[in-house]
This record gives sequence, C-alpha cells and structure tokens, in this order.
Amino acid sequence: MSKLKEYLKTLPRRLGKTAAVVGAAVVLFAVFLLCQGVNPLSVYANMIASTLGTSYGIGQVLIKSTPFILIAVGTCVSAKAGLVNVGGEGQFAMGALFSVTAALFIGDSMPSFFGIVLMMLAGMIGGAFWSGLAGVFKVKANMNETLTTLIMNYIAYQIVSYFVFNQLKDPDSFNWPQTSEISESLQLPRIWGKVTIGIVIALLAAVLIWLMISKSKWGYSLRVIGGNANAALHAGINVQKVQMIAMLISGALAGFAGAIEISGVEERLRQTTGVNYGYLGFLAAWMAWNNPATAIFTAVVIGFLSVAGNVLEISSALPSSAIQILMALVLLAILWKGKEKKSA
Amino acid sequence: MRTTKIKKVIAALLASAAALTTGCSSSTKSGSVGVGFIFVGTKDDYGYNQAAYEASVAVEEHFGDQIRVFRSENIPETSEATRVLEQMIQQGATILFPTSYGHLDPALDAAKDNPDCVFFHQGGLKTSENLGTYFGTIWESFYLAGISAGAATESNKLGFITSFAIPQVMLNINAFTLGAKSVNPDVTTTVIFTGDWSDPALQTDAVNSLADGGIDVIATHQDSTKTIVELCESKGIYVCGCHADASELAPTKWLTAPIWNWSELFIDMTQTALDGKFKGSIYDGKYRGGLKEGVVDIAPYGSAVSEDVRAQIDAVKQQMIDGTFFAFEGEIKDRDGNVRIEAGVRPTVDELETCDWFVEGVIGSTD
Amino acid sequence: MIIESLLTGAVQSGTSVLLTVCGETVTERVGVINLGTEGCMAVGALSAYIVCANTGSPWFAVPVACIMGGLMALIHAYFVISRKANQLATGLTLMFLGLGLTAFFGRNYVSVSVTGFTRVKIPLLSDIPIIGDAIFNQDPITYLSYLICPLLCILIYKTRFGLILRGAGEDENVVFAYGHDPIKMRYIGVIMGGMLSALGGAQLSIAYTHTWIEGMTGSRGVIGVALVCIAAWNPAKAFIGAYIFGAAQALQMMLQQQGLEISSFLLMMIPYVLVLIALFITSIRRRQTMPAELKKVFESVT
Amino acid sequence: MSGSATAPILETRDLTKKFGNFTANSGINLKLYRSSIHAVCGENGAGKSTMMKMLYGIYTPTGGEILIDGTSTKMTPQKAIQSGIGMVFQDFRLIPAFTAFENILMALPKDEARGRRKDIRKKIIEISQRYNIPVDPDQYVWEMDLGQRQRVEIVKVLMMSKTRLLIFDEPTSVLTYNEVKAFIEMLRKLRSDGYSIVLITHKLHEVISCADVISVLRHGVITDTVTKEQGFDKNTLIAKMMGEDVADRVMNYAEAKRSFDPEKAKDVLVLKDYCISDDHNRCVIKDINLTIKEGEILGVAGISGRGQKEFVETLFGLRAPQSGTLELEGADYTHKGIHSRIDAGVALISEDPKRDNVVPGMSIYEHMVLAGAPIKTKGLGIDWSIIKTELDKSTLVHTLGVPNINRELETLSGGNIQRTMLARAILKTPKLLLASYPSRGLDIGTVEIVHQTLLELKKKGGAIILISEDLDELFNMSDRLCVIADNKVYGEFIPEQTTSLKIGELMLGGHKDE
Repeated sequence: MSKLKEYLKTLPRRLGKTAAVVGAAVVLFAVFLLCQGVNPLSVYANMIASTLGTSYGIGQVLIKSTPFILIAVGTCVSAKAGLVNVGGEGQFAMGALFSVTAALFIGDSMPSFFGIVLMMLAGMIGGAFWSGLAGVFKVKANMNETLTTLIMNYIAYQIVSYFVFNQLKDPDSFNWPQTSEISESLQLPRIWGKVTIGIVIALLAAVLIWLMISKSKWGYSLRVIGGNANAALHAGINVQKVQMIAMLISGALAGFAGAIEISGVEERLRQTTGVNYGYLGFLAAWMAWNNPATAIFTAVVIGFLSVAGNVLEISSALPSSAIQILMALVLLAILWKGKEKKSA
Repeated sequence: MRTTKIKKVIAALLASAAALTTGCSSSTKSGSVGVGFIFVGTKDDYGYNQAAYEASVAVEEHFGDQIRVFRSENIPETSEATRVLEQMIQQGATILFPTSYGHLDPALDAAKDNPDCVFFHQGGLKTSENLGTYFGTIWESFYLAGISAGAATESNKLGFITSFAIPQVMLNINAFTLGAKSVNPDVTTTVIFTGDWSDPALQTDAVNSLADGGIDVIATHQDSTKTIVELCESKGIYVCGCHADASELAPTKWLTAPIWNWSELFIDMTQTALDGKFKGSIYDGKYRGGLKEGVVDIAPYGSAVSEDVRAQIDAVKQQMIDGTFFAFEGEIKDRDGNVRIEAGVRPTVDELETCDWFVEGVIGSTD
Repeated sequence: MIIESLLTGAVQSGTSVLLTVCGETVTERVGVINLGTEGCMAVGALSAYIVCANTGSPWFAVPVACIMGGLMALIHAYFVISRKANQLATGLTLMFLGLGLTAFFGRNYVSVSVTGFTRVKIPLLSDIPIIGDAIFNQDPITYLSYLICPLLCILIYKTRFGLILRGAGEDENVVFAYGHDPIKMRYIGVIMGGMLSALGGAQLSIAYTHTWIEGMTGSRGVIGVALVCIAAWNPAKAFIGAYIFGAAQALQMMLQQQGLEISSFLLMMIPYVLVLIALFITSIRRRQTMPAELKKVFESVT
Repeated sequence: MSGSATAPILETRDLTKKFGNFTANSGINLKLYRSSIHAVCGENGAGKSTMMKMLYGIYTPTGGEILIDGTSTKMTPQKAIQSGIGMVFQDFRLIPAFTAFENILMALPKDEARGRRKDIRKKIIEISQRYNIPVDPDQYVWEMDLGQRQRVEIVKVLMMSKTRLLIFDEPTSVLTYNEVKAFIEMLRKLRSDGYSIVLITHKLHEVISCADVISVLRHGVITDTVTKEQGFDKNTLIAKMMGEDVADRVMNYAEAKRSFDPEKAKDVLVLKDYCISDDHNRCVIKDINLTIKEGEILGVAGISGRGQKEFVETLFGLRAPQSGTLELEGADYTHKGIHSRIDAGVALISEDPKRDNVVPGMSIYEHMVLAGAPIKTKGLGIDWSIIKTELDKSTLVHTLGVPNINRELETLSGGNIQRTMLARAILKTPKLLLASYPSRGLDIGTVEIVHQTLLELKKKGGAIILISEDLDELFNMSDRLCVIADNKVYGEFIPEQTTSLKIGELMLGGHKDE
C-alpha cells in the first residue's frame, strides 16, 4: 500500500523530470529547424493541431499505436521470462502473412465474427510459429535468442516477399506484388471514424497480459525466471517450458498485431506492410523497462511521433529523415532518465 | 502546493498551444491551391523519385503563388500512403500526385473519401471518378537502349541489374532484350535481382558477378546507378544507365540511358485540374505518354556508340514517334515458346503493363 | 574461377562487416552492446564521403569518419554508462538517429561523385593462385582491416590495457578495486567500437562502391552485432562470420548469374540462413565466452 | 614477539560507521604492528566486514580517523594499495574468465606491471614457493576451487611490492581441515618476514594458536583486546563473542543420534552404480552405491570442488547422471525432473543461495512459496494474504529468526538469506533434505539453531545428506560419514569409530601431488 502511495507521491516529480528532458529534446530540434530556415513554432503547432487537434488525427494516432502496443506487450512477456525478443518485426510479418492467407481462404464463407476470429488466430499462430522457432533454438541449441530473432526478421521479410510475389499475388492487381483484398466481412468493425476495435483489443490484451504477469501463478513463475533463472530451476519450475511458452505468447501478440493490421487497416498484404513496426514496438517495451502498463504509454508516444512526423515533413518541406531525427531525439530524452534506482 | 503549480503550468501550456493552433489554421486558409506529391523513396535518389521530384519543382516554379506544394517522401506503399494523402488534404491540398505504382490502392481509398480532390496516379491501371493515372512508356527507351547494347556486345551476353520482378521491370527487360535482338539475334540477357532499389554494395556484387560470367554490357533498372556505371567503366563493360545521364562517369563505356521528362506533363495535368477540367480530359483515365509526347527519352549517346548505331537507333526512334513501329507488336513468344502476343497485334496498356513473363533470351527467375 | 570470385566477393563485401564486427567486439568486451552500429556505420560512410568529395583525399576522409563514428558511439556510451539507460533500446534509437542524420545531411551528396580509394594490386602476392587476387588485390581500407584484426588481438589479449579493458567487461567491481577506472574503460571500448564501425561504413562508401545513398549500409551493422557472437568475442575470429556473410551475398548474385532460376527471395535468404547456421554451430559447443557484464545486460530485463 | 617498540603501521581512532539510523561500528580503536598477527573475532553481523571495508577505503567512516604511519589519511582502495595495505576478500576479487596470471597482472600498480611478463611470472612462482602457496599462473580462475582461488588472491596481494599489511576476511571459511593448517603455517612465515596481518574471523579456535593479539567485536564495538602475553582463554573469548546467554547452552548431539534405529527405518534414497559428470562432461564421481534411511543423517566430507556440487545437483535432478539408478522410497527417479522430486519430498539447501535462490526484487514471502510453502490460489491468481498469515503463524519461521517477510530477500545479509532458505526447505518437512554447507559463514549462535532444526527434522523421520567441510559439524551431526575424494566416494564410516585425522587424510587423497 505504502508502495503505491510512494509511487503516486513521486509521480508528478518524476513525470516533470521526463517532461523537462523531452522538452529539451524538442527545443534542440527547434534549433535544428531554425538552422534549416523553418519556423519551429508554427511547425510544432501544426504537428500538434493536426494530430491531437482533430478527431481524424487522434484516430490516426490510435490506429498507428495499435501494433506498437501489442508488439511492446509481447516483448514485455518474453523479457519477464529473461528473454530478449527483438523479433517483433519478423513475427509481425509472419502473423500478417498467416492471417491474410487465412482471410483469403475464408473469404465470405462464414459469418463475419467467426471469420475474424479465425483470421486473428491464424495471425497469432503465424507469429507464435516464428518466435517459437527462436524459442526452440534457445531451448534445444542454446542459441542466443536476441540474435536469432534479429536474424529471423530478415528471413521473414524474404518469405513474405516470396509469397506476395508468387502464390498470394492478387490476380486483379495487374501482377503487382500484393495480395488480394480480404473480404469485407473480415474487416474489423469501426468504432470511431477510421478507428477499428483493434485499439480496444490491443488495450485489453495489454491489460490481460499485465494481470497475467503480476497476478497469476504462471506470471509468478515467469517473474522468478526473469529474476534468476537458477532460482527458478531450483524451485522445480520447468524453466525451458515456461520460457518457450513466454516466447510463443510474445510472438503470438506480434502476430496478432499483424492480423489486426491486415484486418483493420491494410486489408491486404504487401512487401512493406509493417516495416519497422517490430523495432518500434521493441523500443516501446524497453523504454518502459518491460512494464506492460508503461509500455502502452511509450507505444502511444511512438505512434504520435510517427503520425505527427508526416505533418512535420509536409508543413516544413524538410526531407522525411527529419522525422527520424526528431523521433530519435525524443526517444533518447525518454531514455536519458535511465533506470530508476530501487530504494533498497 | 506542488500540484496546483503543475496545474497552472499545464493550463498555460494548453492555452499557448490553443493560441498557436488557431493562429496556424488561419494561415492555411490563404487563397492558393494545395498540390501534394508523395514519393515512395527519397527525392534525392538519383532515379525514379528524383525524376518525379524535379517535375514537382517545375510545377512549383511554373505556377508560383497560385499554388502551394506539399511533398512527402519515403512513403511506403501501404495505408500509410492513404494517411499522408489525407494529411495533405487537411493541410489544404486538392490536387495530389501519388507517384509510385504501389500507391494506387491507398490513393483510391483516399480518393473515395475526398471526392473534391483530384488525384493523378503514376503508373496505375485502376481509375476512379476523381483519380486518373498517367505513365510514360519507358519501355520504348529501353528498347532503344537495347539496340545500343546489342550492337556493342562482343560476347553476346548482356546483363540486367534490378530489384524485384514487378511488371514494369519485366516489361523493360523484355523491351531491352527485344531491342538488342533486333540487331543481334544471338544475345541473351542475364537478370540479377538485388532485392533493393539502391544498395550500392549489392550493385557492386552484381556487377562483379556478371563480369565473371563474361557479360560485356550491363543495363539497369535501379535508382542511383552511379556505382554500376563507374564500376562498369573500370571493368571495361559497356553500360546503359537508368533515369539519368551519367555519361561523365563512364567516358568510354557509356551507351545511353532511358530517362524521364515529367515536367511538361505534370504542369499540364496540374493546369487541367486547376481549371476544373479534369473530368473528361485526357488525364481522366489511363494516360500514357511516350517518346512522341516527350515524356520519355534516351540520354545522349556515349562515345562508345558508333555513328552507324546512332543512326540506326535514331531511325527506330523516329519510327516509334511516327507510330510506324511498335516494339511489342506480335508475334512475340515468351521463353517457353508460348505465343504471348499474336502476330500483328499491338497490345493494350493493360496487357503490356501486367507483364509477368520474359521473352526468349532472358535468363533469370520470374519471381 | 567460381571459388576465386567467391573469395573475392567474401573479402570485398565482407570487409565493411568485418570492421563492424571488430568494433562491436571491443564494445561488447567492455560489457556494452551497441545495436546502433548501423547508425555509426552510416555516419562513417557519409562523413567519409563528404570529406572525400570536398577535399578529394580519401586518406583525410578515413580519420574524419572514425571521429564522427566515435562521436555517435559517445552518445551511446553516455546514455548507457553514465545515465544507465537501457542498452538495447538506446542502441536501437541510435540506429534510427544515425540513419536519420545521414539521410538528412547526405541528400546533397547522392549525385556527387568521388574518386575515393581504388583497388591496389600487391605485386607477387596477388599472383598466388586462388587466394592471391581475392586477398591482395583490394582497396587500402581492406588492407587496413588485415592489420586491424591482429592489432586488436594484441591489444586485447597481450597488453595490460587490454586486460583492464576486458576486466571492465567481466567485473567492474574487481577492476575498480585495483584502482582502475571501469567507467573510463567502457567509454574507450564503446568509442573504439563506433570508430571501427564507421571505418567499415567508410569502406562501403569511399572504397567499395564510391557512392553515397541513404540506407546504403543495408543492415550490415545489425548483422555485425550478431556475428560477434559467432566470433566468440575474439577479433581473430571476426573474419569468419564476416567473410561468410560477404561470400553468401556474392554467392546469391553468382547463382543468379549462372542462370539458376530460383526465386531471388529464396536466394536472398542465404546470407541470413548461413549466419543462423553458424550461430547454431558455435552455440552447441556451449562455450562460456560472453563477457560477464554483458550477460547482465541480457539478464536484467526488468 | 608482538611488535613492541616500533610504531604501528596503521592505527584507528574512534572509527565509526553509520548506515542511516543503524550503527554498524562505533569507537573502533586498533593498532596494527609489523610482524604481528592481529585477529578480530566476532559473530556474523558483529560489524567485522564494515570495519574491514573502512580500513581498505571501500566505506568512508562517518566518524573517527585512520592513521597510516602516524598520519591521518582519507582512505580509498587506491590509497590503501599505495600505503601497502593488501586485502584478501572473502568473495574473491578475481575475474573467473581470466587466468591467475592475468588477474595478478591487472591488480598490480602501473609501475610494477610495466616489467616483462617473464619476470612477473617468475616472481609469482617465487612467492608461491616461498610461502608454500601453490598457484598455476596459467590456470583459469573458473577452473579453480575456492581454496585455489584464495591462494591466487594471496599471491596477488604479496606481488605488490609495497604490501606490508594483509587483511584476511574469513580466510578459513573456504578451507578444509588440512588446508587450514597449511594456511596457519603460511601466516607464521609471513609474520616472520615482517608482514602485519589482520585476521577477521568467527572461527576463534582456528586462530588462537597463531594470533598475537585477539580483539573481540560484538554489536559493532570492540569489547575486549587480549595479547598473547596476557594469555588466551578460549571459553572466555567465546563467551565474550557471543554473549553469556548463548555460550551456556550446550548442544546434546548424542541424544539426537540415539533416536535413529537403522534396523527399523525404511530406505529413502538408494543409489546404485551412480556416476556423475561435470559441465565439461568429465566423470567427477563414479560408482556410488549408497542407501539413506528415514531419520538418518549422512555426512559427506571432502575438499570443496571435488564433485560435491555435481553430486547434490544430480540428486536433486538439476543434472543428469552419466549412468546408474536412483530410487526414492522404492520408485525409480533416475530420469525424473526436479519438479517431481520436489513433489516426492526432496528439498535442497544450495551451497550458494545468492546464486541459486535469490530473485532480485522479490520479497521473502514470495520466495517462500518457491518450492517451499504451498501456493494457495484465488481464481487464477495467487492468494498472497493467506500465504503471509500462514507464514506469520509458522513457529519455524520465528525460531529461525527469518526477518520481516515483506522485505526483499536480495537486500538481506548472507546469514539471513541462509536462515530464510533453511526455513523454506524445512517448512514442508521434506523426506530427503540435501543440505550443502548449511552453516558456512554463519556465526556460532546461528549454526546451533541450524543444527537443532536439522535434528528436529531427523526426529520427524526426514533423511538428510549433509555436505560440509567442517569436520566437527560432520562428526557431531552424522549417523554415518563418507568422503568424496579422488573421483570416488569413500566410506561409509561410523563417526564414533573413526577419527578426524583419518577422514582428513582421505579428503586429501585426491591430490597428494600438491
């Protein structure tokens, strides 16, 4: 109880500190803009106005954040089990590939609800398959999961490309490498403007995962493994099994994000669908020190920056790399805070 | 006490943000018309996107204060493109140029929701009420470049470096090969896909590998072909560039290059839209400009192209402009011997631009 | 012929990766992982290119590239060592920063040409059958890399400085207890890593391709991080993974050139699959060579 | 022989250290002379480590001063090294991935490390020969057992030419009976070469023979300082160390032993032709044939690093045996996992709880349900409140003196972690308890509680395998004894029918060549 009180008491101060640092990054970037002959005030105002100032903009931020939230939470699950999963990118791609395949197969053959559920399941299986492979490598061959997941991202990209250029190529798109559009009945229902229930599902998933990690018996063993795998071993916890499951869940969430992206946003799979989403989701998780609740926040920050970045580019006439620079500066500012020292 | 202080700060921030917002939105309400361009790559890619970008600059200079130009680069061919188009529309754009083939479906989505805006899509085969497509028959230039290559080769082995087996690329490879075969029936074209539009290291690997295979002319369909052109010069391989005149990089080995001339077209399209005459104009549908319209051309010949060959190419070019010659007029077989284009038939735009096969003489995977 | 061109390809396209692997090895030896090598590489590639274009001297470009790469790594060092920020997240952010900065400041140089380094044939040695041309007909930065690997080995394994450097990556408390400054050692290690990665980037831009274009590092920096593990944190073994990767890239082109009609996407997987296999082989031996402080990075996940 | 006339090398005046409200040391006054051995004895938690860390400059004192050669000095580790103070840490300051030589080279000050490597190596050999401290310079530290590591640590300190004062922190806790003798010999030699030596220990009986001065530390204060000339009395000193109350109690081991009747008791664990391998797949112990019955304590003696760790790990299921079978209460468990062994009633007290049991960030009660207290679920979650109340009610938790269960285990001292882990292991009354060094590093008072707890378990019918280096402990507690040495298990022996000398010799059997 006192922990919570302490947390709440120090919250404004800590938030204030972060805000100050982020503010410094924003000012630094303003100087950069000035050097490029751009008025930073009007650009910033325009960025905020057209993202947070309009319902369209807010909707776009929510849409953009959805995959980041899911991938970030997935990254948290594996991290709690002591595994560094940098493979959100590949798992997202495989999830999207599996779900779009399922969707094209299902077509209009069943009621919307079941079709969507099946599609989501396919996405999760796809993501879990890809992370599971890395899990098997880890458990059976002791291969560092950070490196395997990283490398497998590139392989996943080639696999997606292969299918998009071959078996899944849309016959109606004049041989352009993209899949057919999924049937309308398989598109996620919209709740507000262009926003689908995808964001709700993502938030629910995040909360569920958070509860699972912090409250359940399985989550307890997960945390033990993450804290000290040796201790878990000595306590009779099947470390390899739990890690494997954590890896599967982690990948399933990234795959789920892929399925939601297909069903709710893209409606078809292309070579470049979701490129960099995995890395940004990973960043969101690690900036939040793998706390699923905080990761939602960092994921939305990244989503905001992505959407606002395009406004920056449009209204300042700077090249798109300016977005990357701004995003990196803000992220570094959040990271600057470092790890909070535990009061021992 | 602390919290009240923070509240005050937040209130002040919100107030100033609101002030800025209103100030800003008023500034966007100036009388000029917004014209938006989105590019799939960077506008300085020394290739496809730069060609379109330069045309957008031409549009900006031509219309001056009449319009305001928005540009956004590196826009992936996903729903992200829809969003950026919509963001441009919110900033006041009413004429939009999605300049990559893959932007077609996202642009159609945006067009549907914004019936008041006019979209000119580069290369698409689908259109809608307020979305027309335009493209250049760049394959004509590739055919001409093919002639120069076919004449230059001694080993009868040509190489072609590109990224992915998409219809536009395959069409150009076919045109290039047909052009080469028109002067040298024995040539083959070996295709290497690098999986990237402009990775110089992979381009270098590809040139090296082609050189090892005894190939003595290399053509490309890449952005930024500088690496390839320079390397070919140093390796003594004839080279056809792409998108730009890079003859000074290969003084002795440069043949020519297919190039774009979008500026006139872009200005005309913009003018049509500004006049509110999009409906029913030549751009309301699938507009294709070629050598005749000046949308595509070839770069000046290098010294490696002999006078005879120049004359030959110029002759073919004139025939193309006159319409007396059509490179893909049948009968044309694919490399498995199937007749793809019946004798005497000139395929439609749709038929051409959906190409997923190679003509005889092309070596390479079709996927 | 095939073997010769494979070898040439391995050395040529492997050198930039090799230098990155060497750099990242030093970084990880002091207990820091820098996923941002890609960014350092990009910064190195661009700054070398700019200097080369403006001064015409590739030799002047090399040190500038190293300094710029070192500065990038300094950001990483400050964040993860002094601010105790998460290493993986900071590295990834650094990658985005490096790619963004180079894309921004390099856009005027895409169409500029440079002379740069060219291949220099070493007499006699380059006449050795099979390997001669591959190894001794290369650009100066590649020759430099032949020197850097053994020098790094000596520095790390044979000098007291290297001992303390490695000590900082094994147990900073011990190093501190004997009056050395582990913080300083870490800064040095991370910055050296950035400098070497930048040199790899410079090889790519001014020696190998004579081109600048944004994103030209093409994930070579990221792969370099993975290859450090395969080299077992030993610079002497860095070339194995790097050259395998380089050879695989050359192989993929060669198979296409030979007219093998396999989907290019499957061919493009080859380098990555090979890296995975190499990782598998090194992992099943279960050797405990990962620096202890680095292990902590992977273990302190929350 | 105590350095009489000369001035002290190091002197402390009213040295005090406070951590927040807690006073770890106060008013410490010490004088350390050339050619003398000064032992500081005290229980765990008496403040020995704090004092020593102040001497070496790791902690800054909150009061008082340290004088070196009569001048007041602000200590830092660097300063300490410069002033000739060498420290042999309990948790050795060695890097396992380095060889002994590399570790020494790193530790040497810059000017001394500058010499040729060949010369440094020669000097290492010289020192190790002179003081009979065998060290192989090219052996990796991770390959060494604790005794060897300590020797590297000592050579390292002696290699620094300025060293004239050596501080040993609990040096004998990692040494066997025979090694302690050699160690004391070495101390004497060091003293005769003029070194000043500070021994910090709770094992009074081991140092009483060689010390010149003994100071007793209790509750952070030096309560007594006795010189050799004044004469040492073991019992008085022990009483001073522990306080009168504890010293009066005398454990009755014999009574507990009588409760065991080998004829009636059932077999708990049966090992047949059991072979055990280490991480590098080398056979470390072969052909073990053992039976342990209900209510029996089997003592396992041996020099550390002779396969004890692997032995326990194999029994617990952490490691697969090379060959042979293992039966628990008649059922074959050879290939069963840890989880099923825990279910069958096997519990383990690890030799290194910090490494094997402590999860950073988790409280004591969260640790207690790990292979200890049963987990009560509430829906899908864990009902922590029930678990907490049950733990609060447990008498065992109280007798063992487990600290407030809401505290984070990571933040506790080694002794308290050990108590907690013992409580956890005993909580569910295991049928077979594997106890690795359960009293290592604990003070006499706690050791007694540990022994009582073990004997109580024995009375309830629990079988215990007790691994220890402390021969007294083994002789007192065990019904039967065996020795691990030379890749074999020797024994069994009945403690009453053998001598510690014989066991000690057997323990050394494995490395006569040293």
